[in-house]
Amino acid sequence: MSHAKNQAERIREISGVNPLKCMKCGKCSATCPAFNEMDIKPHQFVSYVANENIEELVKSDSLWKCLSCFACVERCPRDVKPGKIIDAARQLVVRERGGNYLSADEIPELLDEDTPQQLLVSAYRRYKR
Amino acid sequence: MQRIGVFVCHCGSNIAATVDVKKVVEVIASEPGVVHAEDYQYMCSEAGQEKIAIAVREKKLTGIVVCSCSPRMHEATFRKAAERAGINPYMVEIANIREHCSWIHKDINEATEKAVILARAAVAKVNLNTPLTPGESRVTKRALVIGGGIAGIQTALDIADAGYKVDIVEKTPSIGGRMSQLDKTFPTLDCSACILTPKMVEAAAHENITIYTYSEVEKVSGFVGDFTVDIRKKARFIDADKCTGCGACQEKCPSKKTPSEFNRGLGTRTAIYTPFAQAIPNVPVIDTEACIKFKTGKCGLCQKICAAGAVDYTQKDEIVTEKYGAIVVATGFDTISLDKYDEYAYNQSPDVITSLELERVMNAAGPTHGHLERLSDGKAPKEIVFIQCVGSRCSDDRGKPYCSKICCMYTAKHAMLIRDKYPDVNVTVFYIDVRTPGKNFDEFYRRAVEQYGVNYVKGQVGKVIPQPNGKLLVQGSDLLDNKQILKEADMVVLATAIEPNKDVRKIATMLTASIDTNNFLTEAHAKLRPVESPTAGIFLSGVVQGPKDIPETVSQAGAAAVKVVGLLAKDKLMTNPCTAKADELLCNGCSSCANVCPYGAISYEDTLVNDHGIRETRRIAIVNSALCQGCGACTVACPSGAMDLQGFSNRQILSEVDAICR
Amino acid sequence: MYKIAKENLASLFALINENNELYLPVQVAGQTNFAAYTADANVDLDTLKTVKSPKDVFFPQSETLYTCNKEDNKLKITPEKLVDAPFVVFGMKACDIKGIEVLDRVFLSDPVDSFYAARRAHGTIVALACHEPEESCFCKVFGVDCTEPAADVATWMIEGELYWKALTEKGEKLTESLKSLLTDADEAKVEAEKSAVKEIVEKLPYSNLSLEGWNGDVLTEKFNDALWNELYKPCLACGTCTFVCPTCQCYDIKDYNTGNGVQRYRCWDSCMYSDFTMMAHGNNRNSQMQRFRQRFMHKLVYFPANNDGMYSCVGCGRCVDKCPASLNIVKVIKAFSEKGDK
Amino acid sequence: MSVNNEFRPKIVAFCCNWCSYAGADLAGSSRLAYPADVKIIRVPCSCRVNPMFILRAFEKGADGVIICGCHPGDCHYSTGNYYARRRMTLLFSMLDYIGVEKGRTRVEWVSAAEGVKFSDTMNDFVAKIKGLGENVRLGDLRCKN
Amino acid sequence: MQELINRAKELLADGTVARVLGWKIGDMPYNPEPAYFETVESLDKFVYNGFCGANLSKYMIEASKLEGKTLVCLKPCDSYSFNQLLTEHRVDRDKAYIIGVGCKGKLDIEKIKKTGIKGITAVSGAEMTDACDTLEIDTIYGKKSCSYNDGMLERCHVCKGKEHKIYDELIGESRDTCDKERFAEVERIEAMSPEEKFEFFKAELSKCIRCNACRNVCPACSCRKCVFDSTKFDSAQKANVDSFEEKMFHIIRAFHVAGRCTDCGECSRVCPQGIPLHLFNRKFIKDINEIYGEYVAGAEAGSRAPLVNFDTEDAEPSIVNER
Repeated sequence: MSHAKNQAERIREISGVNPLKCMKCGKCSATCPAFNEMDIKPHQFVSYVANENIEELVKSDSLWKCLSCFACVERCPRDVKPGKIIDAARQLVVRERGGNYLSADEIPELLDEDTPQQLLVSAYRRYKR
Repeated sequence: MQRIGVFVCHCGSNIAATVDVKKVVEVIASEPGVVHAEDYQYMCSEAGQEKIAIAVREKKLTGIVVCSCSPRMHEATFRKAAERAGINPYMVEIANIREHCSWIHKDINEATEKAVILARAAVAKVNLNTPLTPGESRVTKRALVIGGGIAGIQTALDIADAGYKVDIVEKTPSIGGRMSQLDKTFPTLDCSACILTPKMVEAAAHENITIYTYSEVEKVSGFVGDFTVDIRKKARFIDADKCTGCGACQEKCPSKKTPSEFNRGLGTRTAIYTPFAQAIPNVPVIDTEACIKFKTGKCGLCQKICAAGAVDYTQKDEIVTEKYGAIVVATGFDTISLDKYDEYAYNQSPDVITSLELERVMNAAGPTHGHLERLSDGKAPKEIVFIQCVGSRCSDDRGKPYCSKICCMYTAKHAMLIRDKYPDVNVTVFYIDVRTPGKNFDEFYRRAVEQYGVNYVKGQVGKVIPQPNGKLLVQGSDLLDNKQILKEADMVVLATAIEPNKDVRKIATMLTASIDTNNFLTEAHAKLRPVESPTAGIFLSGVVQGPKDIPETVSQAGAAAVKVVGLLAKDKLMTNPCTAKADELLCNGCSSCANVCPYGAISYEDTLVNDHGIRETRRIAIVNSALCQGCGACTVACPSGAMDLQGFSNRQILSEVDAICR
Repeated sequence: MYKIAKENLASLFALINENNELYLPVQVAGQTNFAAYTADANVDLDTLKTVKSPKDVFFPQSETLYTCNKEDNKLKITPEKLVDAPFVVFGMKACDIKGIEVLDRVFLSDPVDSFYAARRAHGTIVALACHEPEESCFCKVFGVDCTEPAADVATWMIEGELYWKALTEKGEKLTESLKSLLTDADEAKVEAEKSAVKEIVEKLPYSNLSLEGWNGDVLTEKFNDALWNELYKPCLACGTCTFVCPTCQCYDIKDYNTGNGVQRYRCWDSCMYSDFTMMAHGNNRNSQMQRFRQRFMHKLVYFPANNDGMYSCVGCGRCVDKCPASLNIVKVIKAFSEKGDK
Repeated sequence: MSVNNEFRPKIVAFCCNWCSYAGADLAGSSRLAYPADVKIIRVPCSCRVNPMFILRAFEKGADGVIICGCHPGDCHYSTGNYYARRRMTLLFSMLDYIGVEKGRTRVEWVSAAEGVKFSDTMNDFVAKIKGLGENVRLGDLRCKN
Repeated sequence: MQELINRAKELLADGTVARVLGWKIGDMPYNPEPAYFETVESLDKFVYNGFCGANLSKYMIEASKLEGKTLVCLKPCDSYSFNQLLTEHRVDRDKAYIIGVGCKGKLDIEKIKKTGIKGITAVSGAEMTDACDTLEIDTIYGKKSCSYNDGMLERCHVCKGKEHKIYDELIGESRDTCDKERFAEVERIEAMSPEEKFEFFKAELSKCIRCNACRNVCPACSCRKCVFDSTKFDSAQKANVDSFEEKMFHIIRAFHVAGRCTDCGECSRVCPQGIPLHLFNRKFIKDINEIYGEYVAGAEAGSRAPLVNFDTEDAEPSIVNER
């Protein structure tokens, strides 16, 4: 298995998403609050994984622009969950770099009752770079 | 023990070249039960069939085995020959020694040996055959159509024109259905009412058609050719025979605040009402939940005003019981609920409407008298956004997994009509794919773009945000430009997915018709029997079978009518005698068989049985041989072996197995 | 009297097997039943009761009677060959041997069952006295002495040695052929063993069961007793009691189509089965109560009526151990005597 | 059955009347050969095949049993082959569990148009059964002589 | 137990039920039998202890035909069987008054005897009231003991749980006895070579005497007349002969109850030859769970058994070769 294929498979595995279910409606990009900040747009995440173009994807700034608000996950009519894909791509990068970016003792001060847990988990990988 | 005659066919050289026919005759002649064996050039010929007749006469045969070509070819021929010779046609079995033997084997010894074994298996089976007689059931020459929309009306008209009585049962106070709510129809843009109303009138006036409006099917029993149906005629509180349809009652009715079902809740109606002006019958009904008389006991204005004295507050629901030979389900569709689609702000802004609501807005008889205006403030919109595929093609639980099929075309229609009538209004359509298969359909869509300048944007809308200034901010994708678009619109129209009418599952259960996970009724065969339900005598017309537009609905309605007429034209139905049958002494009444029966042919009755001296009442499976098609699924589901299939019985098949393996 | 050390039994069995087919208790998949001896058989002399009684050595669960084949256009009938070679059954208990006595009454009286008779004629029984009788045993009630089995040869297993005593001519003959492995022994140890075991027998809970009121003369009275209506109720109508019983002798005759012909065979049947003695007109016992009653009436009333008072129960207790519903002949006997007491 | 020491298996094929039996007919009229060891029993639908029939075939000496029906979704009776599919899956699994060699039983969906598939399937099945040899684990000894 | 008896007496006395279906004290310490009690006095012989393994739900088929209600004592696992019978219209819910009785694991006398304990005259520690630690056993060969858990039926080691799936009222506490992996034994066999599998089942099934105890005790085998007794199917069998019929019988029996078997373990409990018959049924349960999704027969009355159901996306039979 080629490296790209392997990585695409990893993303599919981590995210639990089948990119082939995408019908290319673009609702994810339509719904994304961080759209303008992104170089690769949410609907493209899916096709990057489908086309196994992971190298480009992980270089993308979008990885760190995504707010993990999961609006795209909520609204995707095909259950493709682009937000999960980007999250998986982040993990891929993090795993390769070998560490989290937020240390455990920093968490309490960040905690807020309304903070979705998912955001915190994502934050582990995004901040303190 | 049977007296069996075996007839081995040469089929010219087709069989004889590879199978030693004489040897087969010689070997098979000594099989138990075989009293006659001979060979002949062409068994299917006149002369060959005569040989069977002679042998039956002279050897007093009770069973026949023909070793020849496939039974799919000549089984019917030899059965008829047997019947002419005076023995039951089902005492014939075919050993297929051509397609399954001589044509595929080259070695004559091998082929001969196999032919003998196949013949033996057939002999073993015939030994256990029993004479079978196709059952006969009478056909009530009357059809029932459930649903009075265009599908039901067309089916009823076609059946009635063929000379058969047909009843339409419609749940609402008038026939007409969804089509009566539409303004214009694609791709010709003619007025819906103009083409539908004459059909409604024709149906009402047809001597062979009886229309039960404001009525529902309550109970169905029986089977193909002989259904008995209870129809509940809900009390209208109006004596239809006296009512002249003058409308005075509706004018005077003081209860005017009920949302109008016909106008999709966009306008109001009175408590005593006909849904729309051209309603058929033109007899109002009283909505007891809105009527002041019914709620408080006071009022009674309509009764006072009615010159014909037609208003009768004491009217009760009535049950009509009628017999039918065939039932057509034409219950149509509704749009799905948008409660789960918060992102489109449908429940937040009156200016976000469904396409079906837009039909009412555009219609001269609608809430805005045909003026395109915002429902919030009555202002003329300048910017309209259409969103396609709302709830269609969704694999989540908010929408439907299928394509609703009609939306692309009606959205093009709406866009075109608006641009035609209000050239200063900008129309944007967000689409995923534009699907326009159909005669003149793609041309129609292209006209919307090329001639009328409708702005089609490839991409879905993510969110509609009502603004403080009353505008709607539409946030969507333009996938071709790879941009996120923010557009301020005055109105947003949602091409909402359609789904089968809510009542259809209840009706399907009554009819024992199979239904799929999306609540569409299942066809007997997806390709070859698209207008029939697997349950005999039940037919499908219109969207109840799957999403379709008007021309398709009308074609299918006609097809269903032809199937019904084909059935009603028969005086009696010959039923396949190879049906399942339960041995009442072995049956446990456990329902396993009924669970696997695709035709709902199995029911249970408490039956008094005499089991070797023990008399008791037991729950016993009863197979309705008119419904059973003889698949045999039940025979394997039955653990006790009580259920068996005539013509392919357990013992018969086991005897074939034994003969082949010995 | 002779003896042989336990560890030499393997050689003894091998030697017997040289000239005779040998049947003895063999353990397969955790259960011990009588089976033909093979060199690698897991012989088990420690289990007191085999699951099935050894009656199937003489009266197999299933045996072919004759075979019909088609030859040309004629039917050829080949009767099954009778047993004509000597065989030995090793390890039968006193109750099992009493069971054979019951079967003899049935199969050897006129008309003689030739299949059974041939097996009886060619079989030599080497009995093994009981060492540790169990709570379900009640052979004493039927006059069986489990310490002194009445067979061709009687044996006792005492402290790792098998004591061997021929009792009949057949037994002597077999003993003669085994002399090379046997050594002389005196009877003192055997006598001690007998009286020790007899003491245990006295302590068994069923040993003093009374059969009073059960004989061939009480047919109508017992038959019509309402108690049966209660007793049968837990009965599952399975054939466990019948098939483990050393005296049940009913069989069914069936045909098997082999493809080339028909084998007519007989196999054990159970009066507990709903199709037992099913005839063209139906069944003469069509309720489970009747079937249940039949079994016990037969053992305790009908059989003694026709066989000089001999019961067709030997008190082996297999049904007591094995009935899935915990019913058994003892409970039936007790229920009737309790009723009598009231 | 063995001629010249060559093992000739006994194979029973249950074919549904509407698809597979017609597929076999097509194989015949297209002269697509497969071994004479295969004998076809016509049943209305694959759902008519009782596990008892399959065991009976093995009892009486069959070496392989194959069930052919319409492709899922194409059943003449709409749903018959779906039930057959479950029944056969479980039965085959049980046979495997008690130590019957994998491959002595098979289900194949053959349409009326698939004469080639029918013939290919039978050729392959016979070859596989020949590879497995005689069925000794499921037969009744009384039928062996 | 006294609470149960008192309640039964009450219901019998006030006419709520016409009879009580429970267990009657045996003549050995370990052989209580299923029994009907029709009078308050007769209930003095009622017993409920560790040896009351019998699943009474099947008796309700006959009891449903009687006048009036029958009070039936069901253990948690028995309640699944009752539900299944209800689904199949074999018992009448209105004719049953179900007391869900607590269960602390049921004892297997054969297993206790296999530990070498002979000549049992008394057993203490099998009552439902105590902690179920140790069985103190008096024998004619002296005092013996055996831990409760070592004496338990196989099925109790893989207990489905303490919950009654259907009842009118509950009496008595239950204990969690599950300490083994339910499918471990099936998996062990699945991992064998075909030869080993064949030898294993050959040895086990060669013991079968065709007594039909497994079938007759089985609440799923509720056929009025079994195919193997019926001449209609040409499948009647009586004896275990020549290496095939026992396989045919046990495979078909397991197949007929597949998807309907609640794994109540009665077949294995009653087999006089100690054949682990549950291994057939459990194999089907495992396959069904793995291939068609978890299904618990009898967990809910009216549910549709997997073999009278399907999914268009079901696995193909060839999956067997891939596993």
